[in-house]
Amino acid sequence: MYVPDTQFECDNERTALMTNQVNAPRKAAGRPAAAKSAKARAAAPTKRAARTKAAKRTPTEVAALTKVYREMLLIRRFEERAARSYTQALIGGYCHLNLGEEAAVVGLLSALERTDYLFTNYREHGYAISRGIDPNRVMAELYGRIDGVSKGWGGSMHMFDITHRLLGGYGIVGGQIPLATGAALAIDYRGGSEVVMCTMGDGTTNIGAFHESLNIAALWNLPIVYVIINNRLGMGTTVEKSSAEPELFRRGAAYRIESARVDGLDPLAVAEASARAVAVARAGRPYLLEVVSERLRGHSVVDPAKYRSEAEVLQLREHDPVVTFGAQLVREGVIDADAMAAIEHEVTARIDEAAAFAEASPTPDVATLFDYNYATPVANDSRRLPGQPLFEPAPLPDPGEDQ
Amino acid sequence: MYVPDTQFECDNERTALMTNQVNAPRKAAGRPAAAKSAKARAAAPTKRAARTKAAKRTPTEVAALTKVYREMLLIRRFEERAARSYTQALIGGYCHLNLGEEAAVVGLLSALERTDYLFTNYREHGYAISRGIDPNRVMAELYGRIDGVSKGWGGSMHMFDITHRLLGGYGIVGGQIPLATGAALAIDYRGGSEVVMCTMGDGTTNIGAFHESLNIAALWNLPIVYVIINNRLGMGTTVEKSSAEPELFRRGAAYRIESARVDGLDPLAVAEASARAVAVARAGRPYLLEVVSERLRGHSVVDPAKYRSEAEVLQLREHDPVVTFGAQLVREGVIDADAMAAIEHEVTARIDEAAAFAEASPTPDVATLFDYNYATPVANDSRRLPGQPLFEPAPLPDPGEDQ
Amino acid sequence: MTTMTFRQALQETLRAEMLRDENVLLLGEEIGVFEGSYKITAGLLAEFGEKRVRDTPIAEEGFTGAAIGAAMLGLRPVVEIMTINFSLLALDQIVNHAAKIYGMFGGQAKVPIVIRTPGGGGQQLGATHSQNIELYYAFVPGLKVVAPSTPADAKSLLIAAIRDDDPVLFLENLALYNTKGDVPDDDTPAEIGRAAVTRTGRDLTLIGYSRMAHVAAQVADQLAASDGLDIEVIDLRSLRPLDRPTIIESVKKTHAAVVVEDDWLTYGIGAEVAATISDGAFDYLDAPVRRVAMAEVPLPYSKSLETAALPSVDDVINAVHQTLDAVGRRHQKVGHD
Amino acid sequence: MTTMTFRQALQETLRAEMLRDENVLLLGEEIGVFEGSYKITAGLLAEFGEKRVRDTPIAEEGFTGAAIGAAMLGLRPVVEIMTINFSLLALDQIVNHAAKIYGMFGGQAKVPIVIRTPGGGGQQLGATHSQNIELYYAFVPGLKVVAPSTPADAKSLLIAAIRDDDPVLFLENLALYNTKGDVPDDDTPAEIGRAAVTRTGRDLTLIGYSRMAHVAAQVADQLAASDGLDIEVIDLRSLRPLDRPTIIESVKKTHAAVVVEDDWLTYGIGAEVAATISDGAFDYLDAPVRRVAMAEVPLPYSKSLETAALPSVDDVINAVHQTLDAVGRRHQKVGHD
Ligand SMILES: Cc1ncc(C[n+]2csc(CCOP(=O)(O)OP(=O)(O)O)c2C)c(N)n1
Ligand SMILES: Cc1ncc(C[n+]2csc(CCOP(=O)(O)OP(=O)(O)O)c2C)c(N)n1
Ligand SMILES: [Mg+2]
Ligand SMILES: [Mg+2]
Repeated sequence: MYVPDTQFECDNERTALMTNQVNAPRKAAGRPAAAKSAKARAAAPTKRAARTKAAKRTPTEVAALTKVYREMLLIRRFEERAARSYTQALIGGYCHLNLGEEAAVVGLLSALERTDYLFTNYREHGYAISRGIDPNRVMAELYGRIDGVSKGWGGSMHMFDITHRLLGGYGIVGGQIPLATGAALAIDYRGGSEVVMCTMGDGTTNIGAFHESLNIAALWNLPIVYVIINNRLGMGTTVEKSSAEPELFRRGAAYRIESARVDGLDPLAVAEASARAVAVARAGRPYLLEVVSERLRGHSVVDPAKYRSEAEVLQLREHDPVVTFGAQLVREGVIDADAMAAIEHEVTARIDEAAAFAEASPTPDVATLFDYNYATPVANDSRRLPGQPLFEPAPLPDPGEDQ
Repeated sequence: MYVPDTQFECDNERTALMTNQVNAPRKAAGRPAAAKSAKARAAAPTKRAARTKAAKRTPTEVAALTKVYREMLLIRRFEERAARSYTQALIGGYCHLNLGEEAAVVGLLSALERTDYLFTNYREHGYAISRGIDPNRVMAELYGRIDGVSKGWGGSMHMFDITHRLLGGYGIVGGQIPLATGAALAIDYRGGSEVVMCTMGDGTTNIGAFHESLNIAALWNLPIVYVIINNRLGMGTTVEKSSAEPELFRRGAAYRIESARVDGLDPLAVAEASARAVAVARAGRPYLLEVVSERLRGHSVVDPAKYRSEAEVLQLREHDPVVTFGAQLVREGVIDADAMAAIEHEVTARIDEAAAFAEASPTPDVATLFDYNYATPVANDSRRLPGQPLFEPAPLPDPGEDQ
Repeated sequence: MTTMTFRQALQETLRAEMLRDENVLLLGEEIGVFEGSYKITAGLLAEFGEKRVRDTPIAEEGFTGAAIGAAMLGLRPVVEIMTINFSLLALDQIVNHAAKIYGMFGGQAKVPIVIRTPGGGGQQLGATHSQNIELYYAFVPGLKVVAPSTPADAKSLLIAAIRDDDPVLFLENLALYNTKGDVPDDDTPAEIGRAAVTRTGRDLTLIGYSRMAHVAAQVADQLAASDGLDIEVIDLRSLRPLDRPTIIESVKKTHAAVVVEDDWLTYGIGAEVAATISDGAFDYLDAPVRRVAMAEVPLPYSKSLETAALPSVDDVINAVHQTLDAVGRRHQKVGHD
Repeated sequence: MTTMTFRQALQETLRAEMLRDENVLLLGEEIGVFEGSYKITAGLLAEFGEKRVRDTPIAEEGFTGAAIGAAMLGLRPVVEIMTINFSLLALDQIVNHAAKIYGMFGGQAKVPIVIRTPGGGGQQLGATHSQNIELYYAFVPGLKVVAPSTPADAKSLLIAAIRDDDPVLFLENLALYNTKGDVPDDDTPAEIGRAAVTRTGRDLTLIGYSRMAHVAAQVADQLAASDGLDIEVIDLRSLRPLDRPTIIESVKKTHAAVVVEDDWLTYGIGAEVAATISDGAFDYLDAPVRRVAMAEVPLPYSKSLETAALPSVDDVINAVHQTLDAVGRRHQKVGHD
């Protein structure tokens, strides 16, 4: 999402994120002693207080807020449609959804310029859409069609769009982190002013690539924002069971990287935290931002998430960022019920169009199988289908000849 | 080294090591703001003040202190001899020495019981000796002979002795860390009271295995002491150039692992810090101990270390732990000049014996090449020398037969 | 004998071995609370508790290495690496450590670890999740690599692997988990290092392993029905050691061979099999050994491309026909028979 | 032409390419202040500064991955991985990422990275430091793998690799750095994917690469002198793509082949070469293709064992003799000639 110059109005509560300043003594109060056993959210900033005074919004503000909501809803409906198409076997492979992370996605990307770069993990449909890529092409990728962002080669986990500077979409946990770090190195090498944003899940902070990359970025002062989407689960494993320091943003300290944690259910809080992180990166220092978020469904479409307690599942409803933010906008008088309905209608139509587009898009031709073997053509490249022999059967040699 | 029950007398200064208590607010004063650019040693505890009052030592104390010195000297002379044998081509491969780390080695191992386990990197001759392995067998390993600790299969980088519970000697940077963590898991699994000590260099803290392992050990409360021998160099790279948090012990915080830094030139300070670390591990929690040390020569025997400034090299003389500790003992009246000479003489003889033993030990017979293919014999195992064909040439079949 | 799925055979064998030997423990991502990404470990956390069924952080190198270290102290860890693609992250621990420790230290410490991991392809998982890279393990002295294709072999080879004192890479396959077969009730271990002749025949030897052993069997059945061909099928079962004698004996009888693999052709597992045959049965072979393998591309997500890139039953049938044609032409020319 | 060592050829080529194209930068452990573990990058930090010659932390996965990411944005990083043994730690980034990015994303981003790394064996470095695992790269579509054996090829292939838009694994060898040869003064890149016939002959084709290309050449010379044999020698130079036509053409002429490799025999590089020959030159081959390779053990430190485990000139000579004997016996029997 590219937010216009307008700044969101800023409530004080929203800025109450937890930060970890580098070289500043850590406030003991900032870290609840019981955090290791308690839910990670316990350490999250308090929710914004309900807006009481009915301050008048400018039309620009209204437009910006509406845009945020619309974009969140677009991701929501897109993902729901993807889930449906998946169960209809129109989509194959694994399919990981951003349901529950809409505020995080939209808030994060609001701080990026068009020229900045984005690397994500395999849970990236929402990022692709929020980055401005046509939902038709995102859906077509899920359907494995030639109009897909990755031309049908990548699928759900591997979306890429060079013009929108979404540099993937990576299926290997943590694989994107060194790559993103390298992109930041390239920017720094050329003296560019772009930044890189690299998102990952909470479970991903325990893999070696995280450690190696953050250390390198800090040593070399690279312009990169590492974002942890802490949805408190890696598949079925809680953050407390996978990270010995479950307040993940604190891990920045091991590299003297400035870091903060923000409530990922509030798109405006995320937008602000993201803007701050991006500013640090643009000034040439890495930043680690933890966004405490929700995963409303299973790990992927096929996961019934039986390991979640009923109480937990019930609680999820309260933590639905789309519903919460929509209700807030209505309550605060930013959008009225009619406008909400209109957005709903428009978004649903947009998603229907995307699905129709995807279904109409041709499947890749087998003749194109070897089109991307190499960027620089090379002698003796293998372009053989499984049925083809290595050597075409030749006429037998004359036994007398040359033996 | 197995120190008898006697405790060393404890100067106050010696306990002034820098610690990082878990869940305790970090003292801002403990961390110099300029540390990133300054030499890492700047953050090390001050040296012990010279002992002024001539307190009378008990004979047991004198014996213990003498044993420490003797052991440090034994390592020193062993390594010097190894260097000489290497230049005489009696030793092959790479040869990394503990010169400058004698106090660290002896101090660290003093806290271990015979039943505890030790994992190290490739710079482990001194550890093998201090662990109580016959120097003859350590030297024989360097010479690649059958009486070597690893029967000539491992060489300088891969020493192993199951009876002394030295579980290697590993040449891949960081490779020992997950293994040691697993050994601690096995102890915990069986409810044993042993602990594991795992040493590594400063440069090694930047590799993924360090991160993954410490996280696992902390999550599972494993009885392990991770030791960083911070000699301020990984080959030619300074700790400041390789670690974004050059106060390496602080990295424990990313896993809520208790940690400390100690002056590695003082064997008694190290012994005490090691005892404390081992106690924590024995109580079932991992510990991270950083020992600030010196590397008196090049990275390995063949490295002239041209990248070191003259001033730096000059300064090294003051940081020679063997000389310093020996002088201290003389100054404090623990050992007199005659006794020093006697120790020198005895140690030199011991090393001469080791070299003679190694040279006399037979080289492994080629017939033993396949002796360690598998622990459980298996059908169709390959036991073929490079010159042997896969199939012995068979008589040609009769063309008429079965065709 | 009981009929069960490949998944059940694995699950029940893990359970039985855990009951038999308390040194057996399981480690891996999502094997406990989640019951395994592919549900192989379903119910085991509930039965054995967290001590013996350990959910690990996402840290393939860390937890695989930890399992190796635990094995050095006498435990018998069975590690699940969720798919073989992720095992690249643990390769240093497996190849530079597990495979070396016994020999490099002069036989002082054994490493009785089993690493279970499925390969795949054909599930539309895209290039990073569809590789068959068992070659990386089969190549390494010090490791043993087994690749069962039936529930019965899954059981007997898993028993053998767990009781073996060496590191064993136990190759599974996503597409086999739901396949069914008869499984003996007793717990006799299979012999690692032995291939199985799963169908005898005289016309040609068809060689596969894991999922491709099924493709081979299917082709043999189909060609018997359609063309009256009598094809011998070998299921390699063990990739390291490779059972050369069984392969050679078969080809000495049939004089022709086709190898089916779903890894990439060049330098794939089939290269060794073909080289072995061409060497050991040189004078018996009437046509070149044909390999049917995956097209040499990162496997695309799109179904049409993915299908085209993977070896199919039809591809193998064609290869068999072409090989027998070549035999025929050669016999005509040389005038044998 | 200038005579120089392999090391010099590499150093001068790196320097020249850095001067030519400012997108070329070097990354690796100890390549700057230390001037390279094997001194390949000597002087380059002093000349080009820290921006272009980057000492990295010990983090093979991190810095290799970073180089790949930088390449995606158009830089042309040349990474040094100190020895190929440590490259296992970066394998996920190379195989699951560098090799996939171009294809998996439908050709949207190129990855013009070069990974230089030496193999070895014979330096008494022990099992963890003596592996020849180029197979791990040669097997992977999306990568290119070159393995020069002479200073001239080192230069022309390094130029080609740096200017190529795909990820190239550039295999060096510890034992070759001090070898000397004539190097052309111009900067013509070699063609990746082409083997070289470095000696023509009619009696047998001897095939090697990297260090083993030298062993092959030495054997050919020696056998010419001692037995008057006329051996053709092929230096593969490129392991991926593999130049099958050149190999086949040669064997069609010589009717016999021996492959020399210093990786392990089973599933090694030679397996593909042997399988290729046995297939493509089936009707021309008068004896099985013989492979001379490393014994299948973790390479021991001790000199006596290490020497025994590595292929020697004498091993190759014996293999050639035995192969020609087999040809002779077969000719006698079948009555050709
Ligand atoms: C290296 C690797 N190991 C394991 C997996 C399988 N896997 C896919 S997603 C996932 C969980 C990741 O959790 P988290 O980082 O919290 O991200 P989330 O899915 O919650 O967005 C795992 C284990 C993988 N893809 N790559
Ligand atoms: C994975 C890996 N990368 C690189 C190397 C080469 N190497 C050997 S020692 C070393 C430096 C290690 O430095 P440090 O951890 O500080 O230990 P020290 O040598 O100072 O004791 C390097 C880079 C290796 N052996 N393994
Ligand atoms: Mg998560
Ligand atoms: Mg060091």
